[in-house]
Amino acid sequence: MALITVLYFASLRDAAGVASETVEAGGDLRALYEALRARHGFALPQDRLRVAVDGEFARWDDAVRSGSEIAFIPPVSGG
Amino acid sequence: MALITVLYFASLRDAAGVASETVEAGGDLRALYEALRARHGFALPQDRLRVAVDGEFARWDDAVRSGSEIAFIPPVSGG
Amino acid sequence: MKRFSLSETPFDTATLRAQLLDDRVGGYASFEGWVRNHNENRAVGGLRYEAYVALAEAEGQRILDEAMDRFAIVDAHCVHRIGDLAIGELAVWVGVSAAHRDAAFAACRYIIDEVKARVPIWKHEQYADGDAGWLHPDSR
Amino acid sequence: MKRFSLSETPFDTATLRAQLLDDRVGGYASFEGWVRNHNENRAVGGLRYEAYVALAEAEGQRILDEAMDRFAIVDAHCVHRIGDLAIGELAVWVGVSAAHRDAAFAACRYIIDEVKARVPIWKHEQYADGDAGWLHPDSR
Repeated sequence: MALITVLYFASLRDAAGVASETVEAGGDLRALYEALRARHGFALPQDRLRVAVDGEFARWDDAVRSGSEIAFIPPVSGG
Repeated sequence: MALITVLYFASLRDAAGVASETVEAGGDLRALYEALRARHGFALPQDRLRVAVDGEFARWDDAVRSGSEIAFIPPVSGG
Repeated sequence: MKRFSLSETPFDTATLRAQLLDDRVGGYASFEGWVRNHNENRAVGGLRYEAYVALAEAEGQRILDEAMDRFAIVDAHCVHRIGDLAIGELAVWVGVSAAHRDAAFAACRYIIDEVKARVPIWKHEQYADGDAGWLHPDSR
Repeated sequence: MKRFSLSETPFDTATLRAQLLDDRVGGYASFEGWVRNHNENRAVGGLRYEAYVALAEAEGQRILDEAMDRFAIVDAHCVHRIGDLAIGELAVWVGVSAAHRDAAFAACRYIIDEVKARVPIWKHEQYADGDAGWLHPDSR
């Protein structure tokens, strides 16, 4: 298991109740999101999100790396 | 024959040497331009110009009307 | 409402822009044409715009009216300089406000294209080599 | 060169525009997005933009770099507001300078479209009826 930091934005942060949290996780980023979605009740399915690791976009089947900072990116609405 | 005022712009004015002149003319606007082109040596053929009468675009086969102000419009280059 | 103007002096686009905005506006597109230091590989030292003023104002207004009819826009305005301009001066400005950006972009493009094609304004360029001349491009 | 910025305070587009101009510029296209008083028929009282700052700055810069590569433009810049905005405030500005207008328009449109689609910024709208919510539109 890896110790990671997860960042939440917009509706994900509202649902999680925190802007970030430290969690123990294994597997890939897709499995991580599904676990956190079950815990926090996120409405958004994984296929509507993007995921970033340490400030760069990543792939959902990337493995979770210990010490990394992971952000789930809901559909954006700037402009 | 009708007494009219002709306005010249851009290269037509340079060739005519005047910004406007009063001329006696008959027939239509196409014939008027051809006569003035012969007199002043305008380089531009009639089919590259537009023509306006009293501040509104007109048709080349409109008859010359006495007292009107006629302008020959070379290809424009604003912007 | 007067939406097309000729100006013999430099004009302030910020003031003009402010007049186009209200609470309904979500998108604002603008275009500015500036005097370049070259044209088709010739060095340009400055230029002069001459207009057939009465017809230019009427035709410019017609183009702006057409844009208001054809596109879902809130407001639009175009100003064209006439007289002597130096390199780097603003020659023409178009501003369009709309609820959404599609209409703002489309109307802005329509206005500048039509103004360049239809409004009786002529450009006289002075070249760095001492030559000068009127631009009479092939009509579309 | 930094061409994409986030701003927590209102910013001055005239200064930003001036930085894009030089003697080679013949055309300048810009787009501004403003806070409307309605969205899909709901009355909006104000809004807040939140960003994942590090990634938004990186992705915004990437979009501006792409525009510099793909279009024959001289320079380009985009600034996006974050934080609380009132009705009528400027939310995003794009400015593009080029020798010719085709490239200026195309690059300006490209930048605003890509920024809206890709940069991690989220809009939180407060409605006049007291409701509020994050906008998470369907991804393209």
